[in-house]
Formats: sequence, C-alpha cells, structure tokens
Amino acid sequence: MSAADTASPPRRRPTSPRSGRGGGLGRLGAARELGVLLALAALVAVTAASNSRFLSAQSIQDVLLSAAILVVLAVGQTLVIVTRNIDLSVGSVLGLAAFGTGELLSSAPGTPIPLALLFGLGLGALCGVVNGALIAAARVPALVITLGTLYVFRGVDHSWAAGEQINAADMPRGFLDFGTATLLGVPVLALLAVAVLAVVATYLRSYRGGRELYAIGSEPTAARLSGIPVGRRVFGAFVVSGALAGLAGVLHAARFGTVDATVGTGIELQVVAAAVVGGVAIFGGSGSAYGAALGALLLTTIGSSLAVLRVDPFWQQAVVGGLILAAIGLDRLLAARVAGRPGRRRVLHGA
Amino acid sequence: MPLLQLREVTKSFGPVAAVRGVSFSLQAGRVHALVGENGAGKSTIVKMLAGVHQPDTGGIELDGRPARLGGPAAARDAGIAVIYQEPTLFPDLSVAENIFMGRQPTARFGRVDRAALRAATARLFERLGVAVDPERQARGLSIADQQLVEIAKALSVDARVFVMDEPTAALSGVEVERLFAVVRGLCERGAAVLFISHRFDEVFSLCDHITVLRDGAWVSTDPTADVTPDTVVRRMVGRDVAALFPKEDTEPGETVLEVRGLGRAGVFEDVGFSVRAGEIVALAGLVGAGRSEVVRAVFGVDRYDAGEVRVAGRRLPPGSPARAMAAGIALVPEDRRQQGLVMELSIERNATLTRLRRLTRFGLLTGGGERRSAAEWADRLQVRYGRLADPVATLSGGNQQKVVLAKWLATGPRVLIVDEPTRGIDVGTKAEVHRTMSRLAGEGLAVLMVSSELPEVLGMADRVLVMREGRITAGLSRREATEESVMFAATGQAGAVA
Amino acid sequence: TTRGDDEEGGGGDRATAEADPDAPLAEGLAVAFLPKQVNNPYFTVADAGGATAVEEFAGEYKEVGPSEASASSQVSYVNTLSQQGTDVIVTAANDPNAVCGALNGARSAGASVVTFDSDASPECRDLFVNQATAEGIAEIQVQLIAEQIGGAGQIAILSATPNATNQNTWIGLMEEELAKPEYADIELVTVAYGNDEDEKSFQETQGLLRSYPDLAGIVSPTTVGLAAAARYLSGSEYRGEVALTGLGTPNQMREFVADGTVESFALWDPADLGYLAAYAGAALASGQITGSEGETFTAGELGEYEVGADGVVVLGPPTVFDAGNIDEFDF
Amino acid sequence: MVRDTLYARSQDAPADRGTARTNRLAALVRWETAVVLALLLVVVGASLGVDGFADGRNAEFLLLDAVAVLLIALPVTLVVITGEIDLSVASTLGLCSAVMGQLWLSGWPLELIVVAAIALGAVLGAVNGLFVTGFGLPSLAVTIGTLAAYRGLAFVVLGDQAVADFPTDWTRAAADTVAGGALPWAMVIALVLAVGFGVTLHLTPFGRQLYAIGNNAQAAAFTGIPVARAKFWLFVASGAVAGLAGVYWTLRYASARADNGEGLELSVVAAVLLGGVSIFGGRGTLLGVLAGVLLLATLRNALQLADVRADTLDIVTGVLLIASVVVPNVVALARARRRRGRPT
Ligand SMILES: Nc1ncnc2c1ncn2[C@@H]1O[C@H](COP(=O)(O)OP(=O)(O)OP(=O)(O)O)[C@@H](O)[C@H]1O
Ligand SMILES: Nc1ncnc2c1ncn2[C@@H]1O[C@H](COP(=O)(O)OP(=O)(O)OP(=O)(O)O)[C@@H](O)[C@H]1O
Ligand SMILES: [Mg+2]
Ligand SMILES: [Mg+2]
Repeated sequence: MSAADTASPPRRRPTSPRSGRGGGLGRLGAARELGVLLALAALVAVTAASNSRFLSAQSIQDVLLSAAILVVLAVGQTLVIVTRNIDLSVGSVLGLAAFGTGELLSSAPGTPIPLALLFGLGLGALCGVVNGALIAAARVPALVITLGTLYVFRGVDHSWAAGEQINAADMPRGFLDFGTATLLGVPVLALLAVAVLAVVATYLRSYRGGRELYAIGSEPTAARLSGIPVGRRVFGAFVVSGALAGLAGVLHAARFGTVDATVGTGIELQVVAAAVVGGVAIFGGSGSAYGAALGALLLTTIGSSLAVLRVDPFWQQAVVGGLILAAIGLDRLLAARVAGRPGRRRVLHGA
Repeated sequence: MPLLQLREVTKSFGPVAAVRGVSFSLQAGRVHALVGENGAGKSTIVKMLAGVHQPDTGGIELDGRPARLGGPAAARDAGIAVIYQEPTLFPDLSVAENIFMGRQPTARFGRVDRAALRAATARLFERLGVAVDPERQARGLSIADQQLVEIAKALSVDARVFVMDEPTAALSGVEVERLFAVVRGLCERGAAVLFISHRFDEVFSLCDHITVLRDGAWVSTDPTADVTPDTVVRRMVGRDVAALFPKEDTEPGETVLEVRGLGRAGVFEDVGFSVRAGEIVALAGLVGAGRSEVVRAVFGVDRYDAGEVRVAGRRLPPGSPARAMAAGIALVPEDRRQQGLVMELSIERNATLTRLRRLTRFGLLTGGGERRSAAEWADRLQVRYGRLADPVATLSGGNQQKVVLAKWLATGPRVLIVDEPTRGIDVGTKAEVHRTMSRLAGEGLAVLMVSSELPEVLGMADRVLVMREGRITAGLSRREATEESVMFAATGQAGAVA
Repeated sequence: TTRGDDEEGGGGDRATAEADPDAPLAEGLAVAFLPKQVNNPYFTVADAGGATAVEEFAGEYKEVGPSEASASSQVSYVNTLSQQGTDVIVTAANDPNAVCGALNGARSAGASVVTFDSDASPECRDLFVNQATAEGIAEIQVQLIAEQIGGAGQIAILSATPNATNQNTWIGLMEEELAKPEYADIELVTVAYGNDEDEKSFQETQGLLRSYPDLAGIVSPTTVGLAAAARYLSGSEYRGEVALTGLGTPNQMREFVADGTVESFALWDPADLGYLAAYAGAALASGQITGSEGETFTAGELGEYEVGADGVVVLGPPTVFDAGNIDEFDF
Repeated sequence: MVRDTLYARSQDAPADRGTARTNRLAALVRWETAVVLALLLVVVGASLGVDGFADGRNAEFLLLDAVAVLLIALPVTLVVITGEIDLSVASTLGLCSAVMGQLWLSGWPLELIVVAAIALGAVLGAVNGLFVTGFGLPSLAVTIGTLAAYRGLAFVVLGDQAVADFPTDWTRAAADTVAGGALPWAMVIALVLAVGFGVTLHLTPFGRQLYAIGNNAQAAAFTGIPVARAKFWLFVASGAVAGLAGVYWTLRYASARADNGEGLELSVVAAVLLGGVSIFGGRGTLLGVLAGVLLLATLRNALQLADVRADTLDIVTGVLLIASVVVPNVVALARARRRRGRPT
C-alpha cells in the first residue's frame, strides 16, 4: 500500500493498524494451551501404542481421578500466580484440611458429604486468609510468606495429628464411595474439578475482577494508579487458593481413605510445575486456568504412563524432570513461532 | 465558581519539600497550564489531584466543597481523569483492556463484552487518530504509542477535570495537533483541563491561564494574553535564559560512525549514513518511523540481519553493547525508566554504572571514587537531589533524564547517540543540554540525535536524516532543512526532497 | 576430638566389658526414642510401646526426631542426645552408615545404642531388635500370596522407595523363596515402587494392572503401599479378581478385609517391638548384657530373649491377620 | 511484589528527617544488622537458658550441620540478587554424591573423584544456565524441572545402593576441627568462600552489575552489562558449589546415596530470604545471608537441646521467616502513617 494516497493532514503509519506481538492475545493464549494439548496427545499416543489397555475405560477413569486433585490445586494456584504472587503453602493446607476432615468424619460419622466439603473448604480458606492478610496488608513478597506458612501449617498439622492416622475404617462408607463414585462413567471427583475449573476460568477471562487480577500481575504500580483495589484482590486470590487447597484436601481423604499428617508434603512444587507447564507466566499477568489444568493433566498422565510403560523406576523421576523441561521449552518455542509469524510485522514501505 | 480549587497545599517527602503552600483554581471550559523547572513540584500536584498522594496540609475543593481524594479510585469517582507523566500500562494486556480496565463494558451476567470493548477503543482511537490495533498487547509499544494510549485512557473516562502531565513529551507535531483538537472539544463541553508541558509553543497556543511554580512554591497565575514566554521563563528560573539552540558551526573532522545497509526484517531496511567528528546529525521522522530501533541496533542492544556498523573504520561486532562502549559509543535511550535507569538503585550507583571498572582500586570498588565522580557530574548537569544515596526513583522526571545523560557523558564517548535527549527537560536545562552537546561536538565528538521535536532538530543539527517506515527517505543539510522539507520527507507526501 | 577417635573407643570397650546377668535394671535411666520420623503412625505406636516399658522400669522416656525421614537430621538429633547425656538411645536408622559416626560419638559419651525396625551398621550400635527375621517375613508373604492365588499365576511386588533397605532385603529373600519347587507355578513379573506415597502407589498399582493383564496377585511389603493398593482395588473392577497381601496394620486394613479386597496380611505388633527395644536398652545400660551372642535378658511381660549373632534380638514371627482375628487388634 | 513494595515504600515512607543521627539509626535497623543482632541474642539466650548449648562439642555439631546450607547459600544469594532462583541445588548435591559413590566403586582415586564431582556440579549448573539464559525460560520453572531430573539421574547412577566404604582419613577430615577446637575445617573453607563471594558481590564491578541486573535487566543491558553471561556463570558457580557441598555431605555422613540432601533447597532459600535478600532480585547482602544461615542453625540446635518437638521447630522456622519480611514493612508503614497523621 502506498502512502501517497492518504489525504492531508498526513496520518501516521498510513498502512493498516499494526497488530503487534501477540496481536490477538487470544490466539497466542490458545496456542500455548494447544502446545500442552499436543504434548498430552503425543504422550497418550506413545503409551497406548505400547499398551492398548492404557485407553481402557477404567484406565481413563483412573487418570481423570488422579488428575482431579492436582487440577483443583493448579487452578487455585493460577489465580495467585497471575497476580505476580505464589502460594507455596498449598501442600500444607491440603494436609491440614485432609486431616481435619478425616478427624471430623471419624468423630461425627453422620456428617453429610457436602458439609465435609464445606468444612475442608472453610479450613483452607482460613489458611488463605492468614496468607492473604499478611501479604496484602503488610505488602510483603508472597514467596517468603507462603514458604513460612508452608512450615507453620505443616507444623500445626503435625501437632494436631500427633502421629495419629485416620484409616478407611474410621470414615463413613458413603464418604469413601464418593471418592470412587462415577457419574455416566466419569469420576465424580473429576466432575467436581471440572466445575471448579469452569468457574475460575470464566471468572478470570470474562469478569472485571478477574481481569483486574491480570492487571495487578502485569504491573502492580499501574494497577494501584488505576484505582484497582490491589490489596483486596490479592487477598481474595489467596483466600480462594487456600479454599481450593482445602477442597483438594477433602478430595484426597475421600480418594485415598487414609490420612495422616504427612499428606500432601511436597506437592506444592508439582502444582507450580503444572501451572508453569500449562503456560501460566510465573511473573504474573498471563496464562489461563485451562492451561494450568491441562498442565496438571499432563503431569498426572506422565506419572501414569511411566507406570504403564514399566519404565525403570530409577529412571522415572529423571524422565519426569526431562518432560517438564521439554514442556516449558516447547511452550516457549510455540510462543516464539506465533509472535514471529510474518504478516504481523510492520509493513515496510514498498514491501 | 471554579470547578476545582487547590488551597495552600503542601507536600513533603522526608526532607524534600516538594510542594509548599500552592493555591490556584481550574475553571470549567478553560485550559490551565502549570509550568516550572524540573523538580518544581508539578507532578506532585498532579498526584495529589489523582489521589496518589495526600496533601500534608491544605486541601482540594471541587465545586466549592472540600473533596477527600483518598486514592486513585476516589479521584476517578470524583470526576478527575489523569494522564501521568510516566506511562503506566499493563504490558500483558491488550490495549483495549488497558484503556477500560475496571470499567469494561459488560453484557449479561456481568461478563465483559469483548466486542463492545474493541469497538469502544476503536472509536476512541479514531477520534485521536491513533493507528494501534486495540487487540494488540501493550508490551512493545513505543513510548509515543504508550503516551497515546494513556491519553485515550483518560479521555475514555467521563470526567469533568482532566489533568495532563506532559502528555506531549514523546509526541511529534501531528499527534500534538490531534490532542489539542480533542482538548478544545472537551473544554467546549465544559470540562476543566490542567496541562503541563515544557514546550512553550504548546503552552501558549493551547492554554488560557498559566501558573508558574518555583521550588515547590507558587509564583504567579496570569491569563496567557498578559505574559510572554520570556517573562514566564524568567519567573520559572529566576533569571534570563540564553538562546535555546546555540549549535555553532564547526569544521567536521573525519568520519567516526559509519552505518551501511543496516536492516532488520520487518523493522527497518537498508539504512546507511555516517557521522563525522564535530558533527551533530539528527534522525528525524514521525513517531514509529523506526529511528529508535536503528540506533538501538547500532549500539548493539538489538540484533540486525543485514549491513554493518563501523566506528573509526573498525567493524563493530553486532549484538554487543559492551563492545560498542569499548569502541566509544554511548547511547542515551528513549525510555529512561525501563532502559536508562535502574530505578531502585541510588543516584550514585546509576551515574557510575557505565564505568565501574575505571573507578576501582586494585580491582575493588571502595565507594569514595564513585561518590566523588557522581557528585561532580550531578553538579555539572544541575541535578536536583536530596542525597546521592537516595533511589533515583525519587527524582523528578526531568532530573532522572539528567542522570541518564550524566551516566553516558561521563564515559567520554567518541560517538554520542541520544534518543529524545530532552524529553521532559525544562527550558533552562534544555539549553544547558544543548550547550553541552554543542560543546562536545566542538571538541570532536560525533553526535547522532533522534528527536521528535522539530525546533530542536532544526536548531541543533548540522545534517538531518529523515526516516519513514523503516527507511531513510532524505538527507538534508542544515540549509535545506526546514519544517516543510522535513515533514514532507517524513510523511512521504509528494514533493519530498530527495 | 574427632569422631574417628571415638570409633575405636566406643565400640571396642563395650565388647570386651563383662556382662553381669544378675545386675538389677537401673532406675531413672534416660531413654530416648529416635524413630525414622516423628508423627509417623507406625513409629508412634512403636514408641508408645517403648514408653510403656520405660514406665515399667521407672526410667525417663522421651521421643525426639525429625519431621522428615532423613539421615542428616537424625545425625543432628543423635548429637543432641549425646550432648544431653542420654543413657539409652533407641533408634531406627534412615541410613545405616550415615548415622554411624554420630552413634559412636554417643556411645563413647556413655550411651547404650539399640536400633530397631531398621538397623545401623553393626559396629556402631550395641543391639538390633529385629521385628522378625527377614527370612520369616519373606516366607510368610510368599506363603500368603501363594494361598490366595491358588499356587499358580503371575504376581508383582509393590514396594516403597527403590532404596528402602528393609524392603530390598525382603524382596531378595522372597525371590529366593519363590525359586523353591513348591512355588514353581508362580511367576514374579516385576517390582514396582510407590515411594510410600499414596498417589504414586495408586499409579503404580494401576500401571501393574494395565501392563500385566493376567496378574493374579500383588504383594506389598510396606504399609503405605498395601493400604493404597487395597484402596485402589476396592474401588475398581479388579476387586476380588486380583489378590493382595503384604505387610500392613490392622487399623488401616480393617475396611478392606471387611469388603473382601484383602483376604489376609501380616505384620508384627509395633508396640511390642518398641517395648522390647526399650527393655534391651535398659538391660544394656544396667550391665545385664553387653550385646554379645548368647546373653539373655527379660523384657517385661514379653518374657526372656536371647541375643543372637551380630547382636540381633528377634521379636518373633509375624502375626497373620484375617477376617477371623483382625478385630482383636488395635494399632 | 517487593519491587512494588519498595516503590511504595519510597513514596509513602522515606527516611525521617535526614539528620546525621537518623541516618546512623537507619543503618542500624538495616535488615542484616537486625539478623546479626537476633543471632547474638539467640546465642546469648541459649547459652544461659539451655543446658549443653554453651559447649565446644555442641558448637562443633552446630557448625558441622550448617556447612552444607551455608556453602550452597553463597552462590544462590548472587543468583537471587539477579532476580533468578536455583531450586535444583539439593538435587545437584545428590547427583554429585551418587556419582562420587559410583566412581569410588569403579576404583577411581578419591582426589580425582572430588575434582570430578565439582566439575559435574558446574556442568549441571551450566545446563540450568543454558536453559535460563540461552532459551530465555524462567529459572523457577527450569530449576523445578532439573530438581526432578537431577534427583532422578542420581537414582539412575547409584540406584538403591549406599556406598559407605570411603577411607576413614577422608571421612574423618570432613568433620575435623581446627587444632582440635570447636571450629570445623569445613566451616573454615565455607567462610573463606563466603569472603570470596562477599568481595565479589560488594566490591567488584561485577557485583555491582548484579544488582542492576536484578532490579532492571533491560536497563542493565542498555548499560553494556552482559546480562545473560553474568547469569550463566552464576548458575555454573551455583552448580559447582553444590557439587562441593555434595562432596562434603558424602564424606561427613560417610555415605554416598542418591537421596542425599533431599529437600535442602527449601532450607537454603529460607536462609537466603531470612538474610534479607529480596526474592525479586536487586537487594540483599552476603553478611545478612551468613547471619541468616547461622541464625536458623543455632535456633534449631538450641531448640533441639531444649527438647522442643520437631513440629514446633517447623512452626518457629516458619514464623521467623514471616516475621523477617513482615516486621520491617509494618514498621515502615506505621511510621509513614504516624507522620501523615501528625498535626502541623
Ligand atoms: N516519591 C518521592 N520521594 C521523594 N522525593 C520525591 C518523590 N516524588 C517527588 N519527589 C521530589 O519532589 C520534588 C518535586 O518533584 P516533581 O516530580 O513534582 O517535579 P516536576 O515539577 O514534575 O518535575 P519534572 O518537570 O522534572 O517532571 C523533586 O525534588 C523530587 O525529587
Ligand atoms: N508491527 C509491529 N509489530 C511488533 N512490534 C512492533 C511493531 N511496530 C513497532 N513495534 C515495536 O514497537 C516498538 C516501538 O516502535 P515504534 O516504531 O513505534 O517506535 P520508534 O521506532 O521508537 O519510533 P521513533 O522513530 O519515534 O523512535 C519497537 O520495539 C518495535 O519493535
Ligand atoms: Mg513531573
Ligand atoms: Mg523512538
């Protein structure tokens, strides 16, 4: 397009408006999730090729069931990470809520399941309130605070449990059945996780509050200047993350039927890995709950595949690490591809 | 009754009294200019109006009633829209979301209506003549485009008071004219505007009243018609200011910087020029022409795909600012907050960051040398600071710019590349910067200057290169360079000088 | 002084000292239990047994230890105990070698060292109280699975971590046992590792079932693994199809024995283990025994025990739990 | 958020009236000074109140326990100051330990093995560095990946074996003390390295540049600082020192195992943060970290001696970590509020 045909006064850049890097954020975001999806598909294909039973109904159910807890955690973590914060205490919160729920159910076996879920959710939210209050009110880095509460909540859990273990026999039958029940062949826990995912993802994508979380993570100073209630939003994100970790704790108790004070130890790194693999930027401002959930599904599937493929147990962890690196590398590669695709660049005169 | 009234407001930052008992008022339908030297307290007043800072004493009245602006949200709700001096965008979000953050149009169930959001932004950009895709990410926008988005953001608010802190600092004439048209429109609809600029032509052509600040204190408020630029400058600075663009003619020496066939896919193409010792070459063009990219590539912060850069005949390896510095190039970048300074570090650390090795003793930095050197340069460039150990973020915008200049001038370069060197700098210091550049050129320095301020280009340059859409479209000698000829070459309209 | 000097000092002296079988149990002995990890339910039960014993012989009991099962923090606790002048240290070693130097340091500072559940190198403890002979444990598990699958078919083992010393010894002995002619029709297809984590044990169980469609049974010689595998089987289509046995606590397994997922499994009583270890320590500290083969001592209501080769005392054969007797136990 | 907090602090709560006296006061309340004071307080308090604390042997135990964390914390401090993080250090330690064991089994001389282990650590660090600087991936993500990968490789190398038959004069040397006193030689080596890292960070141009990188990498690049190269070498250093720590660990516990040092990364990060290093980079001193490491180690030791349970110990660690960031900020905010509220 020639510039000569534009009228006076001369308009800057007479060519069509630039759509810069990531023009169409949606497209870029989708591409990231696509990358994880591709990796997932490849993994399933390879595993299924070597063992067709990997695609059996029971097997798929198992993977979904396994992923449910990590998905719930990763979705909660996404809320926090997009605000340029992090919640490392989720493993301890999960442990605390799992034990608390177990304790509740063993002492009051008549407790209905929804109430147990609410109890765990509430316990987790309480932990989230502690995190959020410290971080938002004192304006201190979340990594330090949640590393601290990782120790504190776990310590509280240990003191509470004092070596006690709650076994399947101590919990009501109905609760244990809930852990393995299916609806139309889909595990109920997985459905629950999908519901959580849908709600959080929609909030993040399409509600002002959700968009403000991204704004805060993208540039906290600017967020403050635009009148966004930064403290309140960050606080809210931590409360929800805590609540979801609490929910995950209940799910854990239901699924495994055995709870002691060590439940969920070290899961926080897996959660962060799931979010990062799913394309949630660790420095805030971008990424989606869907991506994080896909990341969680991918990590779980890796675990299941390695078990099915009978990979040498000594190699398994190394392979998991390698696959995490590969996944984030692939994500970066795809992002670069999308950004560098011709046609998005400035149109050069005469070009 | 005035729409907004400042009564004896005072604001201190620790030992620094930024604003001392200032009063003035804004009238509906009028544009009010606020002028003063760098660090006079203009932005501090803006931030008080924006609710970012609370006055220590004194107060702000809206419609004659005291208003408590407890935070940015409160100010917005009170009908005050603000354009901050430093653009504050969310780099990860789309331009449209940046503009409407927190006020996005919603559809059913309170969901954000993306289509309406895009449409509203497009309408706004149309009005301002901004050619940016509303859907693109804000990251990577040039300073000028960022400024335009900021302006759009403020205009999108249905406000009665518009506060604009140097909105035009990064803009060239075309955008400025557009902005002025919009501002006049706002006034016709009964809004009051507070306008801050260091460019006197703008102040005098747009504003109805002018308030002068000095050292945080109020000096005068007059109708524009009653004062002249000279009187205003005298009140600002407290003395007369010498001629603004005193570039003396010098006999250029041999070629120091030579650029041949430089290209980078999609950004610029076939860029070639040379700069000789003692010469000031200006790189002119419209915002977005690619000038900043070219100088960044020359310095080595950006890579390039084709061509070469030579300094005094020796080829410079691409992509290494360290090697460029060793060869004697210095680059004062356009974005001082992101590229020029490390905001959290002290003034002293910033000023000496470019030449730490020269300040060591036995390979170690003991502090004394750095302090002395920093103090010396801060004085030379008249930086107003509390303590050298304060974070550079506490300086006013113009003073930050001076620290950037100090940091690079102190390296004693052979080639000085300056990108918008006087952006946000007050008249007094601007003269000082120009004098310094001129003197350095006289001493044999080769200067390459990117500037969007046409008077600066015409006044300072020995030669003017004009860029348009990533290519050099004209090379004009000082004699050939006029407002018309440069604009023609920059816009590509018929009649451009070859 | 350095740890090295202690090494000869500690171990050497004691071995040559004379035992006095008639010496009374000293009163007021400071006995410290240092499990692999505190707040671990298994060790909580075992240590509680120890506490009972210490109360019986009027000593001072305490339980200390790290919250994560690592050898390095155990070393730091051993050092603390020796600094405090503890008389008897009863510990389950996270790493047989890593704790050695510190244990010898404690011994030269006057402590008697008894290991239980997991031994340290013999030269750095006085006595090891073994829950059962490794051979006994291996035998009973092979026997149980053989019964449950009717003496023929594929079986797999679900272990703890790949480097869990106890488990690896047992697995080795189980393989030897399976080589016997009466088990000729049983094929051990693989060993999987659930790392003593619920999730991993689940996944590994699933993996076993997918990879070996004809699998007849699983043996899990670790309580976490057994409980997780049982939980998985009980909620899957494999319940009643695939046999499961191993080592587990009655409380954890009650539910799955009741619903028929698990027929029978084995374990010793951890409380008895701790009880015996405490008495062994007291006997050492009182000079009744020195840890040499053939010496005997009385462990409260458990009766008399004899020190075997290498200073090992064996608690007894493991108990087999099934629907008939499980409700008599609570641990 | 620290950067943001810092900014907010400079807006809301700049130093009080800048008299010389308050300046000196301000220097006193600097974080690392506070940590050093806390350390002294704990030492004095424990000496008076805890039996067996003030004793040469106990000091020896305490210092021996602190060596590994201290060693690793040194390079990690520099890494964190540039705004990156290395979570793979403990796994690097484990892998180097495992390789050490395997090489010993295959009959290498121990001198050579030590060199090889450190070199291996450097290579592992270089892999991290390559991923972070070469491919531009976030270091938190990369090192979570290599945390798993390196630990896994350690199991691949050594499996379930524990190699324990290292010569006793070597294992003894790892715990040996200077002139038979309470100061272990290993601690002396760690302190010498600490001085080296301290001088590099605080007194050389390279160190200055690290702060610039951590605060604003783009501005650093525009100043001719080779950002990627500096970060790369820091990861290499971090790996090499983790390798050295692996050698120490193996000899001190006379046991090469694949799971050596598992979970140590959190202790290191906790100590570094407690030492006043900003997790977002650009702020912190080596002295603070040194004090942070010793404070955590001393507190743990004293509480253990006082028979405080492990779960309480964890709670104390956590609370300390939280207090380390909350207290200074709350003080600053309160001061700002007081000033704002002050009538004039
Ligand atoms: N957050 C802060 N902390 C400390 N001092 C500050 C802070 N903000 C501004 N100042 C000081 O207040 C004074 C006024 O600054 P202000 O930004 O209002 O100047 P200005 O008139 O806008 O200058 P310019 O034309 O350069 O933008 C300066 O001396 C500056 O250093
Ligand atoms: N179409 C585009 N796609 C992606 N990035 C772009 C596009 N156009 C510009 N940019 C990026 O935006 C930034 C600024 O570019 P722009 O051309 O607006 O400013 P500039 O070259 O600094 O202008 P000036 O000539 O005024 O200095 C650069 O980093 C450039 O890479
Ligand atoms: Mg200003
Ligand atoms: Mg530019």
